[in-house]
Amino acid sequence: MKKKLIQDLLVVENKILSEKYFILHLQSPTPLPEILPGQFVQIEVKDSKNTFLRRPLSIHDVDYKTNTLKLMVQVLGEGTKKLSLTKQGEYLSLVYPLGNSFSINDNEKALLIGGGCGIAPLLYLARHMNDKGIKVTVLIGGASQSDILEADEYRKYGEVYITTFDASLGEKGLVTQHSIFNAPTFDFTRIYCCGPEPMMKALARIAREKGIDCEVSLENMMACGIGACLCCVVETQDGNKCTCTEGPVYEFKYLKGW
Amino acid sequence: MKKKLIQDLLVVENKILSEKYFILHLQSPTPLPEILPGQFVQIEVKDSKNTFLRRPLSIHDVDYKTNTLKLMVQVLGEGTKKLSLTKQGEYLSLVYPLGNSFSINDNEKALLIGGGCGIAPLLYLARHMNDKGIKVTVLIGGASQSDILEADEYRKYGEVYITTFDASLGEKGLVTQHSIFNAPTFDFTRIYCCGPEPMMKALARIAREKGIDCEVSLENMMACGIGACLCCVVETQDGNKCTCTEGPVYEFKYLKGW
Amino acid sequence: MPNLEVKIKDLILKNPVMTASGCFGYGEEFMDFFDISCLGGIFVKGTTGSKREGNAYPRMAETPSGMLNAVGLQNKGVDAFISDIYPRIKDIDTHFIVNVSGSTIDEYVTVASKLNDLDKLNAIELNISCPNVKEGGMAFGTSCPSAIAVTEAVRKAYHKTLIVKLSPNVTNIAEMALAVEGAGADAVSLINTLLGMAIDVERRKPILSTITGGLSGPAVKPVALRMVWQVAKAVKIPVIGMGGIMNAADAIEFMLAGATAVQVGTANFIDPAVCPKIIDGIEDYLIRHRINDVNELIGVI
Amino acid sequence: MPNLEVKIKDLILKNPVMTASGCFGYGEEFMDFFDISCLGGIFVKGTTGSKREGNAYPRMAETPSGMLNAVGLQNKGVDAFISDIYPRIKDIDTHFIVNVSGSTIDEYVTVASKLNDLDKLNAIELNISCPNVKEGGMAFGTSCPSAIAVTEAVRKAYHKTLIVKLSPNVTNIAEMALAVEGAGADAVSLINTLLGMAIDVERRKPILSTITGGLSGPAVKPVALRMVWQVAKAVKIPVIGMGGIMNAADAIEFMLAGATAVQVGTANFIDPAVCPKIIDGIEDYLIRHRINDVNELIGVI
Ligand SMILES: Cc1cc2nc3c(=O)[nH]c(=O)nc-3n(C[C@H](O)[C@H](O)[C@H](O)COP(=O)(O)OP(=O)(O)OC[C@H]3O[C@@H](n4cnc5c(N)ncnc54)[C@H](O)[C@@H]3O)c2cc1C
Ligand SMILES: Cc1cc2nc3c(=O)[nH]c(=O)nc-3n(C[C@H](O)[C@H](O)[C@H](O)COP(=O)(O)OP(=O)(O)OC[C@H]3O[C@@H](n4cnc5c(N)ncnc54)[C@H](O)[C@@H]3O)c2cc1C
Ligand SMILES: Cc1cc2nc3c(=O)[nH]c(=O)nc-3n(C[C@H](O)[C@H](O)[C@H](O)COP(=O)(O)O)c2cc1C
Ligand SMILES: Cc1cc2nc3c(=O)[nH]c(=O)nc-3n(C[C@H](O)[C@H](O)[C@H](O)COP(=O)(O)O)c2cc1C
Ligand code: FES
Ligand code: FES
Repeated sequence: MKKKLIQDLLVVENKILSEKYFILHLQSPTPLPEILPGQFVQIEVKDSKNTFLRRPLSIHDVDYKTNTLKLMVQVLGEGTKKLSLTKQGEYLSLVYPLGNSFSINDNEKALLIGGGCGIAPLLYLARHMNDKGIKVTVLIGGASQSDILEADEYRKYGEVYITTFDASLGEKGLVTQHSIFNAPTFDFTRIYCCGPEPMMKALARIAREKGIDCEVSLENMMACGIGACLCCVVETQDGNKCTCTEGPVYEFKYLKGW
Repeated sequence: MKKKLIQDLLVVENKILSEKYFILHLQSPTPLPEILPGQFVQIEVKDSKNTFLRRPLSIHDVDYKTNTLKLMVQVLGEGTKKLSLTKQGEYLSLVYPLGNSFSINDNEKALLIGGGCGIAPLLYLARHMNDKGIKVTVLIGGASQSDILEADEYRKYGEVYITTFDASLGEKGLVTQHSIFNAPTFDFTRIYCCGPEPMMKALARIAREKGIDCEVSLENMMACGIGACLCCVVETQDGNKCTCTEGPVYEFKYLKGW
Repeated sequence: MPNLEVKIKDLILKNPVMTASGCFGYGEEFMDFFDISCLGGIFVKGTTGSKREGNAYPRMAETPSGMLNAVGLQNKGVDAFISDIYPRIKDIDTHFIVNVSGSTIDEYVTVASKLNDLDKLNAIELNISCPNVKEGGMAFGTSCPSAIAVTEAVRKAYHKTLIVKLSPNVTNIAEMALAVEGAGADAVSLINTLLGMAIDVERRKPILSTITGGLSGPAVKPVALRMVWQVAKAVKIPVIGMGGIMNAADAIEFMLAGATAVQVGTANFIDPAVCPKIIDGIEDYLIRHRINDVNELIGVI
Repeated sequence: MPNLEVKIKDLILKNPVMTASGCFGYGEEFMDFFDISCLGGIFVKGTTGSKREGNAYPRMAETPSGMLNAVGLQNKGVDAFISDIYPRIKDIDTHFIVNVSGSTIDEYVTVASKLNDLDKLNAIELNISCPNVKEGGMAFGTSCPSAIAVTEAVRKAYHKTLIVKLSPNVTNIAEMALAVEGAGADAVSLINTLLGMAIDVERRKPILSTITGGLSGPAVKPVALRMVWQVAKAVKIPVIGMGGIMNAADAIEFMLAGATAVQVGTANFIDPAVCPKIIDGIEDYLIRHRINDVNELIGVI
C-alpha cells in the first residue's frame, strides 16, 4: 500500500486572508490517502527563480468527501510570495502526506495553542478530536488582530481564546500570559502547540510546571521531507532524529534542551 | 543624451499567432528613444527557473505616436515559452534600443528576405524605407503556411512573395529558389535578410554572384547585449566584433567565411 | 528498444541511472513513489565503522539552483547496516552499493572488509571526499598520497568492485583519478559536493552549524561535467558522473562527457519520482536519435 | 548617514561596490544607465601586452543560475589602452583598476610597468586566474611557486596598490592567498570563474568553442563566499570578494565573510543599473541595523 504520493492537485480556491496570509484549497483527482492531523505536504513552487526546493506546509484541513485539503500559509520569502499568487484552476505539485501526527487519547482534555500561522495544523486536529468526541479548547496568539486567522473556524470545535500583543483582540500579551493558565479551573491534560520556537519552549515550561503533556510541532528547515537527506534533524533523547519522519510533532520531553 | 535605457514596458497586447509564434505589443511610459530598423531589445524573462540571462529580440515595429513597439517571437525554449504566456497589463523589463541598424540609401532597390521569425526586424525596416519613399519588395520563406507570419502587414509597404517548403503557400522551396532571382527584371541593389544562418549564407552567395549588396542580421548568443561581455562576437575582416554593438546587421562581405 | 545496459567492471547495470549516496536513504523512503528495482543501482548513505550522530542542526541551506548540506555522515554504523538494513534490501532486484566513509584508514578498511562478506552486495563506493566531517573525509580526497594510501589499503581488504568517489575541491582532479586508478580502484565516481557557505545577513551568522557545507544541485553541473570530462580523458577505468542531474538531458550530458553511468542526488528531493523519468528520457533520446546502445553515448566529446 | 568609505591599502573607495573585470567594459557601456562615478571602483577588462582576439565564437553558455564564458582576454593591448581609452576615462571620479593579464611573467611585468606611469590609475589587479587562455592565465594561479614568481616580479615593477586576483580552481585557496601576500600583494581579490563545461545534447557537441569555460553568477556564490571567508581568516591584507553578487544582501554576505569591498560581475548583464541599487541597498541595511560604518560589517563571521 502506497502511503505517500507525488501528485498535481487542482487549486479550487486561493482565499486571500490579508497581504500576509492565504489559504490554498486543493483537490486531488483521486481519493485522498489517509491524512493524520499534524502531517504536512511538500509543495513545489513553480516559476520562482530563487526557490529551488519544495516548501513544507502543514495540512490545515481535510475533506475526504470532496478529496480536498487546505493549506494556510504566511507570506515570508519568495516561495510563499509566489504561492500567494496562485490562481484558481492552476495545479500545484504536492508530495504528501508526510510526517507523524499529534497523539490523540480518548480521555484527553486538549488545549490547542497556535501562534500566528502556527495554528495551521490545529484546525484539522480540532476537527479530528471533535469527531472522536474530545472537547478542545483553542488559544490563538498573534502580534495584532490581523494575525488572528479564521478564529470562527476553530469555534466550531470548542472554545477559542485569543491574545494579541497590541491588545487589538482578546487579552493583551503573549499566549503564555493568557489568564487561562492561572485559572483555578485549568484542567487540561495536554497542550498541542505550533508556532515560533520561543513560544513553544515557553509553553513546554508551563506544561512541565503543571505536570501535563505538551506536543510541539517543529518547523525545521527541510530539503526532501521524506527522510532521505537527514537535513531536518532535531536533537532528541535518542540522538538526532528527522523532523520530517519522526516529527514534525514531538512530545517536548523527548527533545534535548527543551 | 542617454540613448539606451532599462525600462518596464506595459504589455498592451500579446497577440498569439499560433502555438509557435506571438507578437508582444509594449508601451513605454515615456516618449520612446529614437529606434532604428534592425535594432533589438534585451528582455527579462521573469519567473522562469531556467532562464538566467535576458533574451535578445528584434524590434518588429515602432509607433512613436503611442510610444509602443512590437516584438515578434518564436517559441523555442523555456524563455520564449514563458514570454508567450505574458498577459495584457503585465510589465516587461527591456534594455533597449540596442545594436546598429540596416543601411538605407535613397536610391536603393531593396529586397527584404526573412525566414520564419527572421522577418521580425523587416517590418519596421519596410515601414522606414516606405517613409523615405523607397520601394521595397519582401520575400518571406517558411517550412509551411503556418510559418508565414503577418504577410499582410508587409504588403502595406510593397510587394510580398512567399515560399514554403511544403508548397502550402506561395512557391515551393527555399527562399533562394524563388523565381524572383531568375527573373530578367531582377534589379535589386541590396538584399536585407534575417533568418537561419544557412539561408543567409545562401543569399549572400546569390548577392555575390549578382554583384549586389547584402546585409544580414545575425542572432549570436548574447549575455549583456551592450558590448560589455564580448560574448557575442563574430569574426570579421577586422577581427572579432561584438554583434550586439557593431551588429546585429553586417554587410556580409565584412564577415569572415561568408 | 535500445540497449540501456552498461558495465562498471563486473557490475552489470540494467541502465546507467543510479541514485547518489546521502540522497536516497536506503531506497525504502522512495518505494511509495516508484518501483526502485527499475534503477541501475542505489548508492546508500555514507557508512562508518561505528554510529555517528552527524553535525548539529541547521545542516541545510538553499542556494541559487542548489543547496548546501552539512549532514556529516550521520549513520548507524556498518554493523547496524549489516544486521538491520541489509536483510531488508538484499532481495531487491538492483545493485545496492554502500558508500564507505571513515576518519582513519583503519576505519575504511574495517567497514570495507565487513561489507566484503555480504553476498548480495557487489560493490562499494569509497567516500574520500566528504566535506562535512572534521577528520578524514575530504582530507583523504584532496591529496594524492593519502588518496592512494586509503585506496590501496581498502583494495587489499575488498575483493569486489571498488569505486572511489572523488572530491571536486582540488586543483587537478585528473591527477587524483589517476592516483586512485593506480592504487587499484575499479572505477571512479564524481563529483562529491563543492565546499561552500551561506550567510544569514539579517542575523549576521552563517546558516549552517558547521559554517561551511557541501554544495550540490544544478548550480554545480557545469563544474561536475568539466571534471568528468577531464577524468574520463585521463583514466582507463569507468567513470560514474554526477552533480546537478535533474533530467535525462543532464544525464546524457554526463555520458557524452565520458561517464559510463550517472548518479542522481539532490533532484530526488524535489521530485522523488525523478529517476524513472530520467531512465525513460534516455530511452526516448536514443530512439529519437536512432542510437541502438546507450554505450555509444559514452565519451563522444 | 552611515559611512560607506573603505580602504584597500592606499586606495580610498567611496563605497565598497566595484565592478568586476570583463563584466563592465571600460565603464562607458553603462553610462547611459547610471552615473558610473557613483561606484567605488571599476575593474576594466583583462589587458595584455599586445592585442588579442580572444577565443572563437561560441564563447558563452547559459547554465542554471549562471553562465560560462570563454572570451579569452580579447583586448586591444596595453598600449591601445593607454593611448585610446585612458584619456577618455581618466577624469571620471572613481577608481579605474586595470586587470593585468599575460602568458609570461615578462608580459605581466611589461603591462604593469606601463600602467605604473599613468597618473590617474592607482591600482592594478593581477589576473593570475583566467581559465580561458591556453598559456599563463590560470596556470600561474594554481600553483604557489608560480603565483609567487609572477607577483614578486610585478611587485618590483609596480609601485602603487597591487591586487592579486585568485583562481578558485585550487585545493587550498588560503595557501595561495598567503603565498601572494608574502610576495608583496597589497590585497587579494577572489573569486575568478570556476572552470566548467556545457554540452548541447541534441548536437552532441560542447557548447563553447574551447570546450571548457569560466562559470560565474549566483551558482558560484556559495563557493566564492566560502573562499573569501577562508582567505580573510588567513591573510592580513584586505580581501575583495566577488562571485554571484546580484543584490545588496549578497554584497553584505561577502563583507560579513571578510571582504573589505566587493566586485559585481555577471549581474551587470542582467540589470545594467544594478550597481547603484546595491550601493543604496547597503546603505539602507546599515540604517535599518543602526550600523554607522560599513567597515563594521567586515569579517563579522
Ligand atoms: C513541517 C513544517 C510545516 C510548516 N507548516 C507551515 C504552514 O502551515 N504555514 C506556513 O505558512 N508555513 C509553514 N511552515 C514554514 C514554511 O515552510 C516556510 O515559511 C517556507 O518554507 C518559507 O519559504 P519562502 O520561500 O517563502 O521563504 P524563504 O525566503 O525561503 O525563507 C524564509 C524563512 O523561512 C524558513 N524556511 C525556508 N525554507 C524552508 C524549508 N525548506 N523548511 C523549513 N523552513 C524553511 C527559513 O527559516 C527562512 O529564514 C512549515 C514548515 C515546516 C518544516
Ligand atoms: C539580435 C537578436 C535578435 C533576435 N530577434 C529575435 C526575434 O525577433 N524573434 C525571435 O523569436 N527570436 C529572436 N532572436 C533569437 C532569440 O533570442 C532566441 O530564440 C531566444 O533567446 C531563445 O530563448 P529560449 O529561452 O526560448 O530558448 P533556449 O532554451 O535558451 O535556447 C534555445 C536556442 O536559442 C538560442 N539562444 C538561447 N539564448 C540565446 C541568447 N541569449 N542569444 C542568442 N540566442 C540564444 C540558442 O541557440 C538555443 O539553442 C534574436 C536573437 C538575437 C541575438
Ligand atoms: C544531503 C546530502 C547528503 C549527502 N551525503 C553523502 C554521503 O554520505 N556520502 C557521499 O559520498 N556523498 C554524499 N552526498 C553527495 C552526493 O552523493 C552527490 O555527490 C552530490 O550531491 C552531487 O550530486 P547532486 O548534485 O545530484 O546532488 C550528499 C549530498 C547531499 C545533498
Ligand atoms: C564575460 C566575462 C568576462 C570576464 N573577463 C575577465 C577578465 O578579463 N579578467 C578577470 O580577471 N576576470 C574576468 N572575468 C571574471 C569576473 O571578473 C569575476 O571574477 C567572475 O565573473 C565572478 O563574479 P560574478 O559571478 O559576479 O560574475 C570575466 C567574467 C565574465 C562573466
Ligand atoms: S527533510 Fe530530508 S530527511 Fe527530513
Ligand atoms: S552580448 Fe555582451 S558584448 Fe555582446
